[in-house]
Amino acid sequence: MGQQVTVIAGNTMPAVKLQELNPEQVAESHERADLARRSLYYMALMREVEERIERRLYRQGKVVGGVYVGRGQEAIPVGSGLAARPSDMLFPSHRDLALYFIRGVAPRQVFAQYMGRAGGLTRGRDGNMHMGDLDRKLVAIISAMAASIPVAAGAAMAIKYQGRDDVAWVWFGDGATSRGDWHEGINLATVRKAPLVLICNNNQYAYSTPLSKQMACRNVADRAPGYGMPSVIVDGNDVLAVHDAAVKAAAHARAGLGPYLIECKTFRMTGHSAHDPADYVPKHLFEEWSELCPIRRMEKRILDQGWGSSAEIEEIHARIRRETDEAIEWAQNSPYPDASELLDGVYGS
Amino acid sequence: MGQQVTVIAGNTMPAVKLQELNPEQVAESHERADLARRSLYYMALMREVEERIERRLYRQGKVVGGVYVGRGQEAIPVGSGLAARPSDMLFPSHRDLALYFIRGVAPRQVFAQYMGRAGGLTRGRDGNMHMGDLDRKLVAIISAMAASIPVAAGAAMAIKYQGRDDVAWVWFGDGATSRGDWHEGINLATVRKAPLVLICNNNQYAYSTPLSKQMACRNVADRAPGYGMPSVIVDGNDVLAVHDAAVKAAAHARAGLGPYLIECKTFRMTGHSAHDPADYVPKHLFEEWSELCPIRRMEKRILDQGWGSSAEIEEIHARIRRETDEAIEWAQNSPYPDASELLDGVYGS
Amino acid sequence: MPSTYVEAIREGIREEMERDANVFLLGEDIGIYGGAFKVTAGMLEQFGERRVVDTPISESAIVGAAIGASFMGLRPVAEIQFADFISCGFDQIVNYAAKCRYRWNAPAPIVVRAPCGGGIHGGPFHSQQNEAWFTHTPGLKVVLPATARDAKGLIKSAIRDNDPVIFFEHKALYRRVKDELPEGEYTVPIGKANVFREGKHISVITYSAMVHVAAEAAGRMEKEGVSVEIIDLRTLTPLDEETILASVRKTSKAIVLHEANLTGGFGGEIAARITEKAFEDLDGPVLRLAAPDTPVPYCPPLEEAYLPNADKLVEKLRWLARY
Amino acid sequence: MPSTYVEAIREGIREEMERDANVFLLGEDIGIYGGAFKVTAGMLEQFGERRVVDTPISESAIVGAAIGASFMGLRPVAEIQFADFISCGFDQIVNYAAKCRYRWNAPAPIVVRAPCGGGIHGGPFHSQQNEAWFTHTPGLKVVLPATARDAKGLIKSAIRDNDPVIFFEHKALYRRVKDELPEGEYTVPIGKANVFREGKHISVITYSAMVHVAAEAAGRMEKEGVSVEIIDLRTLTPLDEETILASVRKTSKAIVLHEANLTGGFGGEIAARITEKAFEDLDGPVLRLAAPDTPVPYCPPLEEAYLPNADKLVEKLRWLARY
Ligand SMILES: Cc1ncc(C[n+]2csc(CCOP(=O)(O)OP(=O)(O)O)c2C)c(N)n1
Ligand SMILES: Cc1ncc(C[n+]2csc(CCOP(=O)(O)OP(=O)(O)O)c2C)c(N)n1
Ligand SMILES: [Mg+2]
Ligand SMILES: [Mg+2]
Repeated sequence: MGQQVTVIAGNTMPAVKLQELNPEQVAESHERADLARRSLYYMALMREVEERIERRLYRQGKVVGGVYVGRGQEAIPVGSGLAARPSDMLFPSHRDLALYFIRGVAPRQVFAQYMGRAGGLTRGRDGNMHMGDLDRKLVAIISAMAASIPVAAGAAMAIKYQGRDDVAWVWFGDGATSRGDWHEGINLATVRKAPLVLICNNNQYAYSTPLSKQMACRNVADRAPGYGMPSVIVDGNDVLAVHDAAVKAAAHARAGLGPYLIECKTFRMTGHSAHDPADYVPKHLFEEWSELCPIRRMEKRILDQGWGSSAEIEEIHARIRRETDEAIEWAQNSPYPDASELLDGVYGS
Repeated sequence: MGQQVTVIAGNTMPAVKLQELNPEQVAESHERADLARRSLYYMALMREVEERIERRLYRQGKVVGGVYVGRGQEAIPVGSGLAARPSDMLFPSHRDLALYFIRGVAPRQVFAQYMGRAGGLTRGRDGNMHMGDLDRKLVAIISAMAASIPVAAGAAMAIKYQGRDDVAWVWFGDGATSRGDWHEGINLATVRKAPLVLICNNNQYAYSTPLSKQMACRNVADRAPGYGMPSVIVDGNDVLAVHDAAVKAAAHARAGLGPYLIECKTFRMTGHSAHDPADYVPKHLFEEWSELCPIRRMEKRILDQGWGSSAEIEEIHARIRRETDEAIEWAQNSPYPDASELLDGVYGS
Repeated sequence: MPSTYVEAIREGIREEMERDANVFLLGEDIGIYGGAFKVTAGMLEQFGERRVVDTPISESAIVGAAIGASFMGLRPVAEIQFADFISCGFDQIVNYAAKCRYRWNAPAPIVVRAPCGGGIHGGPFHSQQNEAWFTHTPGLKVVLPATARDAKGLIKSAIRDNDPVIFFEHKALYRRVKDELPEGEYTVPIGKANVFREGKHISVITYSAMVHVAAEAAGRMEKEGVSVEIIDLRTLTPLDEETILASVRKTSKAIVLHEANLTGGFGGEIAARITEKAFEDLDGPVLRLAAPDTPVPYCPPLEEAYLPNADKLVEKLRWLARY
Repeated sequence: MPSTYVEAIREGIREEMERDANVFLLGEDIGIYGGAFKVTAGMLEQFGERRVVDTPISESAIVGAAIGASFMGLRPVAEIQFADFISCGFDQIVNYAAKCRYRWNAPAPIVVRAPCGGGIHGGPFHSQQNEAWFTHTPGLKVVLPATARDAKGLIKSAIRDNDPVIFFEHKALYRRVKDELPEGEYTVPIGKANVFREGKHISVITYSAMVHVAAEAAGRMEKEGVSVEIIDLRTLTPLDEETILASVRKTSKAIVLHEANLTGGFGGEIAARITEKAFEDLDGPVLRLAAPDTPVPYCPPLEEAYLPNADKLVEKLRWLARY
């Protein structure tokens, strides 16, 4: 029945010992090396862009509203995003910035978005991670947690309706799992056997609320059998582990077998948003998890496996810094939209 | 952890072979005999009252609105209702009429309710099973399926707040499990370890929708582990089996161990409501399940076990017919509420 | 042969499904059962399970899935079994569907059909007329046909519309009103009111089932020498202010009539607009007739007392005529 | 020392919790974090986990559980983290809480607190002013304090009230407005408007943050010789019609002002009532000033263009003064 919960990398809750993947999953192919370097690039780009937003632009008062970053969680959008096809439909959540870069959104558009400029993806109408682009098959979240899940279920149903073998991917946090929409959307998708891949970033907090106050089960994946769907628990700070799980999940969905849940164990290495000092998080958790930084782990692995040199890695970071500098420059020069646009586009006709 | 799904009476979906309970559960005590006779009385009373409503009053045009009955499912409210304490809070669903009788509501109030009379529990303001009485700790449903579950969760939280060892009981159908409220309410109750007993009447249809279009898991109970709560699957047409499961569930909740789910496998021996001929249900299912009529099974058991004689059983039915005749008479003489009451009681002050 | 309101809607949906392979239906019990009110009867047989999707009891997922499918180029028509349950899918409608075009230029061309209204002894949860929640939400179009002819023409327009349309079908009209439908293809535009009856002395601005109440009252007033004009709004948002104001400028007196309860109902919006924009033309206060501010009661004497009807309207018309 | 609006609410809640052991709080992040806006800061420390309950992200369950607890004799005060998410618990509010007293005489004395309003660059989902959905629902009381003094007095009344109260706290006021609070115990009654400023020529009827916009505009108009009276409604349902009508009868001109978008907003209700009941007293049309019919935009120039402000009000006041 495929309803078993497969645990790839141990149970990481609340604090974890992570193990490396098994050897065949890290076969040293050229493809693998390439994937590794691309993963590193996107993770580091996400980190850098978010650092600039949260620790510079926000503190300089240049960001219009709130800031939510995915520090420490970059492996999740990157590993899964690189497993998606361009024709797949993506429904990111608010800590999945890398998905936008993978889909070709430029960092400058993101900076402009945060600063409310006309050059942002929502042209100043909405803020921060509330951005989408239908041409790139990137769907903007609304604030209400888990609201994307029924919508993604509908996209997956449409894919099936159209007889294509694409997949709809939806990302969400541990807290989002408590919402009615989470349940309704997954239930509908599983009943319809729609090609939906569900990716939970279980970062063990929802704002100030720890998992123990969010759910009475041990793992989000424990819910999968209740929907007759398979699931996997994966080390969310290991980008290749996430990637491999995502490839498997997508293959399942594309084969017409219905939804598949991936639970990525990770940790939010920041406050809920830029204004939150996260005093409620025991310090040792930050320390333990900082050892598991997905970027540093990937770098080490690249070196260990001979997938790249220190110089190549340094060049990746240097390139990102250049790109980011330019992007901020561009975004700061992007004008605000004109007030005369206020009334446009509420309706199409 | 108590998260195992215990199956008491086999998997009854879609069509089942039911086995008798094990011998110790049917120990021939006086108590047991008494329970059996009371169960028969309430099941037969529910059957009779609903027969009158659906097959006579409704067809005579005397019922104001729709009619939903629990024909064939009487063992569920009766078995569980007799396991509840008077100080427990009950949240019946729309096929659980017997709970009202167990709590002392008179059949005449129910007839008056269906006929929209002042003598009904809602004084003509709401119809059919939308009735409650706080003094009797009976809470009225609203129409939206599963809306009672968060409310019952809150009642259970209040019981805990008040330091009492009562239980809140909530009943619902298989279709209701698809609603967001079902999920949110159960999740909250389990996180709070609130004394809540959840009773699903899995009658395998929701209006015209069969289970296969409602959920992708095999049993409603398969969802319990996802909430870290124990569950049991029980032959819903065996009133003593339901009762025993309910006693166990309530003990769990009263002991401070949190919610407990009972899935009662049963079948809706009628259309969704009185106007629905249920053409969409394969005929053979009605035939198979009519063999499992909970009332006839209880009668046979009473005779087999020597818990009562045919004459005693006949007297139960005769008494019910008398009570029912009188009740209808009374209800028909109950006036409609006066139109001048229309505006009363929207607010308390 | 005249078609009933329910037949007209069914015909409209069927024609659109035949015309456009992207149109599909989803909702509870709409397949083999044909829907609680049989609006979709026969659709499963004609279009198959792929295009007629029975869903679990999940209003939020129904609306959400419709939105998601619309992003993929489909044209979903979702049925909410009773308008009363639309509150279970509320967030998806008012926050997701209504705002995605404005926020990031992502149209959500969905239709949410919802059987609404009282007069069928449905009680508090099967009788609601709750359009006012949606008329306050920019980005939604809110349509409530009163006649079979309009019902067909408007459901077709709704399906073709590029914005989310909340389509309220009045349950009491399904089998009570009939029209000879035009031969062949026709649509009725969203956003255009209809002068249902011309008159000279008082304008009654209304919509949905109350159009017929207004017609009855107008007939009675005619005998008293008072000529009543009836504006059937058909669409509440976007509102056809022009037709309303033109009528009121002509008659100089207006009553707004709706079945929903008074306070916070859409009648306030209409009355306010008339007063603001036709103040100089008014020869009397703009009156409103609506249900009182209570839930919809169940039993006949209470429900009758609750619902606006011709008697109550005649009373207001007389008062205003004398003003 | 003056108290801010947020302190005043906190004080009010604290006093009620000290007074009545049945009062408890539930919501997301209200415990150790003290709530997204720190309204409940210190409550966990003072009252413990039993009475300050952090919930999962489940607005429907938060409201539902509050109702259930209220049936048991408790007095739940639920926090919805932003009013924008109240739509996720909509059915429990409008169908369960609002109707249970009427239907079967089961009061649901809950308070649902919701931080609302714009002006904080929150964008479409952290700025909504969505009271109008609830004012249309009989059985709910809808309260929106504008001052610290009222905020404290009204939250206390809300907690003591025997009906469900939706209590909208304006986020932009939390730390911007202050009052010297009365010594000792006091409450402010639900259902009573306040003449915030007396005036002779034009009545501005408003509530929540817009009261302060009105005050600014009134100050400016004074210099132009126009005396503006400001009615702060404080409660929308039940509405204090008397105070509104008394003011309009005195001034003979009225503007209704609210932050929510215009169409279907509560302003229509007020304008309609004035026109119907004080028609003869009016020397000009009742105007409305409200946000335009769009979602609340994010960036400063758009949000400024969106929100009603003193400039826009002054313009309308001048026009009406000249009328
Ligand atoms: C329905 C709803 N309620 C409340 C909020 C406020 N809120 C924003 S993010 C958040 C926590 C989300 O936690 P989780 O889903 O675990 O995602 P994370 O931020 O940890 O990635 C909350 C409560 C919201 N956005 N939506
Ligand atoms: C939210 C909601 N949507 C739709 C309905 C209409 N409806 C009433 S009963 C019902 C089927 C319920 O099925 P189930 O929960 O299995 O209970 P059963 O009637 O089988 O006992 C439906 C769809 C409803 N009452 N509430
Ligand atoms: Mg989280
Ligand atoms: Mg069922």
